[in-house]
Amino acid sequence: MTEKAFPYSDKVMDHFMNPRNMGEITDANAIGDVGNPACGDMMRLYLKIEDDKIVDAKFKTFGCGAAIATSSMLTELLKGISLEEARAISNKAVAEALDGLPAVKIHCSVMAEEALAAALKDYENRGGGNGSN
Amino acid sequence: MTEKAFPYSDKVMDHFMNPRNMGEITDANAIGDVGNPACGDMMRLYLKIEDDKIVDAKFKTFGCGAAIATSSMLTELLKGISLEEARAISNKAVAEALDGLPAVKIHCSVMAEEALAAALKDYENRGGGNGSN
Amino acid sequence: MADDRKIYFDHQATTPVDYRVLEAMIPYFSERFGNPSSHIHKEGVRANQALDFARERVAELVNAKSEEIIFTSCATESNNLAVRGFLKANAKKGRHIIISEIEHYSILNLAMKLKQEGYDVTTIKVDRRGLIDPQAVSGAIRDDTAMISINLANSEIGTIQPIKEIAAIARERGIFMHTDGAIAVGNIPVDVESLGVDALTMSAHNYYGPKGVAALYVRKGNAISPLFEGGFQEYGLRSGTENMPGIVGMGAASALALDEMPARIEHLTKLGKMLWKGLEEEIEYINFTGHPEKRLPGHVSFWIKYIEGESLLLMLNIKGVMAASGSACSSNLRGEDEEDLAASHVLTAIGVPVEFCSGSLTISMGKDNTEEEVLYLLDIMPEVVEKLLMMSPLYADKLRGKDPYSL
Amino acid sequence: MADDRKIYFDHQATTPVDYRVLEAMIPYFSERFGNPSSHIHKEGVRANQALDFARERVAELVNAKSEEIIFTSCATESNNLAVRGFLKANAKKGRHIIISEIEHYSILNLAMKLKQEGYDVTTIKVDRRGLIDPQAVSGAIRDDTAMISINLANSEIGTIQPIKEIAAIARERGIFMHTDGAIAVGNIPVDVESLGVDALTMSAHNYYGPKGVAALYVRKGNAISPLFEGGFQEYGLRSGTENMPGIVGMGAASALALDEMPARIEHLTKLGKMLWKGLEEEIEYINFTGHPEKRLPGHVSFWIKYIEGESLLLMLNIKGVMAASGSACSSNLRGEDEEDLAASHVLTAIGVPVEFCSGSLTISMGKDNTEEEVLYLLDIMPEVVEKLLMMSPLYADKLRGKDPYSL
Ligand SMILES: Cc1ncc(COP(=O)(O)O)c(C=O)c1O
Ligand SMILES: Cc1ncc(COP(=O)(O)O)c(C=O)c1O
Repeated sequence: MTEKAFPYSDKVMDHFMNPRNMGEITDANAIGDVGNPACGDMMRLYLKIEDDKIVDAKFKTFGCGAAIATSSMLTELLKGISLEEARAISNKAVAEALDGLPAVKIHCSVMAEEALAAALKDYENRGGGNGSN
Repeated sequence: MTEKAFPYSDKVMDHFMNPRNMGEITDANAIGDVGNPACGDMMRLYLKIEDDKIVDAKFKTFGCGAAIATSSMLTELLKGISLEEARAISNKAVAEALDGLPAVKIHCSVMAEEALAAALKDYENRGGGNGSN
Repeated sequence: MADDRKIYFDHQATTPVDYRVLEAMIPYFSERFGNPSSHIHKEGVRANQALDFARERVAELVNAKSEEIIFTSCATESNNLAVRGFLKANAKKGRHIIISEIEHYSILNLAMKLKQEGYDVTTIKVDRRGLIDPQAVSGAIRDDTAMISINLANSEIGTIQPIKEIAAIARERGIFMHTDGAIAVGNIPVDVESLGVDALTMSAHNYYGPKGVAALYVRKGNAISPLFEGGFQEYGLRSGTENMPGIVGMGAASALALDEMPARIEHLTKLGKMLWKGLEEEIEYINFTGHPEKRLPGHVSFWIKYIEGESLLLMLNIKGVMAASGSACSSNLRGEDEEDLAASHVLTAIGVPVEFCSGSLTISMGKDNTEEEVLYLLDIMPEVVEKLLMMSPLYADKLRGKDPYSL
Repeated sequence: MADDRKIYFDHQATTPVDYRVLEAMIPYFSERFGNPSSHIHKEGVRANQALDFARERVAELVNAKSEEIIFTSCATESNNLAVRGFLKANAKKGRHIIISEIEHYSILNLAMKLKQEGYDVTTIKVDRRGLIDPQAVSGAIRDDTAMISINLANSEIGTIQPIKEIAAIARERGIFMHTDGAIAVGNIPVDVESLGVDALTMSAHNYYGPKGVAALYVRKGNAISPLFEGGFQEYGLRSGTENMPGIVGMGAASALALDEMPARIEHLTKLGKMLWKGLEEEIEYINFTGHPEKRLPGHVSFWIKYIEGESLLLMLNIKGVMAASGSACSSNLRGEDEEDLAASHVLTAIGVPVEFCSGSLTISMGKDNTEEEVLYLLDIMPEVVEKLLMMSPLYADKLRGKDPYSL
């Protein structure tokens, strides 16, 4: 019954206080916009994809500490990997990379996974990757 | 709602620890036997009456601290007074002479009054006081 | 990583036990540890005397009679005892009750339970400052209204309700009036006579007394039933061996509160104004919640556009400032219930846009907070807010002319 | 007037808080005073961790899982939560329950209440030593029996019940089995697995923990409902801000009890035997109550012919010995109820002649009592008894050949 809810792991706190890749990519060719403030969280993921490779990733997030940390960690994981590798990244992987999340905050990592999926979808919609696949 | 039940007054404790007139009067001409152990208390009052005057008073009591103290105090009040004066002694007078009793112990002083009444009745039944009145 | 500074600004959740209170309690743990029910021996007698003494102090704090005070284990229990206890003992008085929409969960969830059992519950709305209109209460009264339960002050937004006016209406209509004073009693003057209430919930840990003890005042002449059965302690209304050190502590905290209240209020009012004014000046997108004057002293609550509450709280925490987002004692994230994460019912009640509700912060200061601490908070707020604004996609949209709040 | 000596022989009523327990508690009053529900800031996090730690210690003491422990405010509440909470959550399991005639008032009065509500209650009788026959329980089980609640040990006469045997019967028949271990847990080995019970009441103040905190063990997989509503603390089964110092204290007391139990039992068994034997030799009219072996260590109870209990207790008290007459935590003379003065239901249950029942005395020793203290009691008893015999009209009658006890 009792899942320890808090405190956050040191890694979560680190990514919350010093978020990596915070900001926007002006010439992003994949944007994933998920969540909404009413649910407490909203994440916007910017990707710059070149030759099936994620050359840059940034985010803006409105949300709790876990939401910000997962956004930060997600961009870290994404930078420099291929689209195929990116598609394999699950919410669990993000949570694990942060040394775990409190049970009530798992939804934040789910949001990260959704933001990634949305960004990849957006890339497809823009016709990205068609030629090179 | 809250009547202070305990502790007993110093006077009650004194009469409990050093009961006055504890014992029996072998030639008593008035005995009052009241209460019963099932109710927690039983008092036996012995009086020696001469010329409408209580020349001696003793008691035996099975009961709580208050029962013993009221017995002791009752005998003190009775010694040396006239029957008329004795008839005027109420349970309240005994309780007051002890500087009061806890609310739940008032029944002990009632028992003392009853013991006195019973003894005086016994005296009458034995024909005492008939000639001298 | 974290600043070593430690500023506690979350007194509405709980307060530290005053050292003088703790000192009064200590002997009752290991030395004068008697059970008041052991009234015959010395330890029991001493416990009884201490119990009476504490009861008098608590009664004095709210101008009640000693025998009108029932000790319980927490305000939650007191609230339940007041409402459920009254309804159980007064089944003939009707099956309609009136509460407000900004009650604590102990009243709200009980009301929900009562509805399931066939009671009718009218929930009075509050205005944008969290105030209840006594006339609304008056209008809700029906022939079968058994009782009214409305909180004296709300922990999240600090608003103090016009209980005196509501109680006058209740009395006129012969209706039992309970007020949940959990975070008001001991912090502002509360007088059951001048308020005219029939029952009042008090909570020791909200005014520098210990957790684990609280009380319910019930005006003489009103019957209530116990929540559970046992050995007849507390006039048979609350059985179980008394929490003696806790009760002694509540007594001591009550005496101190009565004594020091004017000074505490003056101090906290000053700190509160200072913080309010400072925040108003430096935080562009701030929206204060609750009533500007009719509020708990030292209580400042607000939400900031484009910023989420927990992240703000967490950043302040890293910088050594402990505050609350929403109501600490009503939100319990330790459960697995996702609903726990929903927007606060209090904020939605006062019209904070539900889509952005998670931005609320409650700063509740206590008697030992200082001006310097307020200045520190005012000092760090701008950069913290700036940092979160920079991270916020909502703010980014606003800068682009698509302000989500004006949609 | 009174001897300066102070010997506490009333541990069944309550125990002093062990200094090591108090030491563990102290920081949680004024320093680590956070509310576990304030889980976001440091104080709240620390409170949460302390809560978890304490829960583990309490679970360990009775070989339960941490998540099977619910903290409450007293054993009375735990008993009510077990019985009422189970019945509420399992309305379909039938409306018959089984208890014994020597339960604590929190069970007896609850059972009375349940009867008024239409439940059927079977009350199992005990033998002259206070023992329940498991076969009697077996025989009382019906198709609609929802639960059994029988105490593990009785405070007044010390008898320990064959709960393991009873629980085995209950399990075989699929019936929820609760045992009130209020004065047993922490004093004798109690293992929920080997006992096979589904629920167990624990009381901190009965094993050197503080008053104001207790617990209920409920075996995983059993649903119970809360006694009152609120903010969902304790898995939603017991709302209200947690009594943190109390809970920490219960945890510490549990760890100490687990650790020191063999030594404590050995010590108390020795003192108990010494006292029993001494009294047997020197007090002519003594009658021991309870079971000679199946009893709490260090617990000696008896009544003396011709002598009333309170006066004996009071005289011992004057000489510095604190003990109990009847059961301290069940008799409450502070009420105005004359019935409070009635003979103990436990003594009448074991066949002590009701007409002389008020003579009972309970000596319950604790871990810090000494042989020297036992010797002192043995030293003063004869003169105290003699003094009361001399005062007793019943004894006078006996000397005259009219022994009221042989009528
Ligand atoms: C067997 C038993 N159960 C329950 C209780 C009730 O305990 P409390 O008064 O601490 O609630 C007692 C009292 O000591 C008891 O002896
Ligand atoms: C207004 C109000 N009432 C009742 C409570 C419940 O208090 P507790 O959790 O101490 O039972 C709270 C919580 O702080 C509160 O704010």
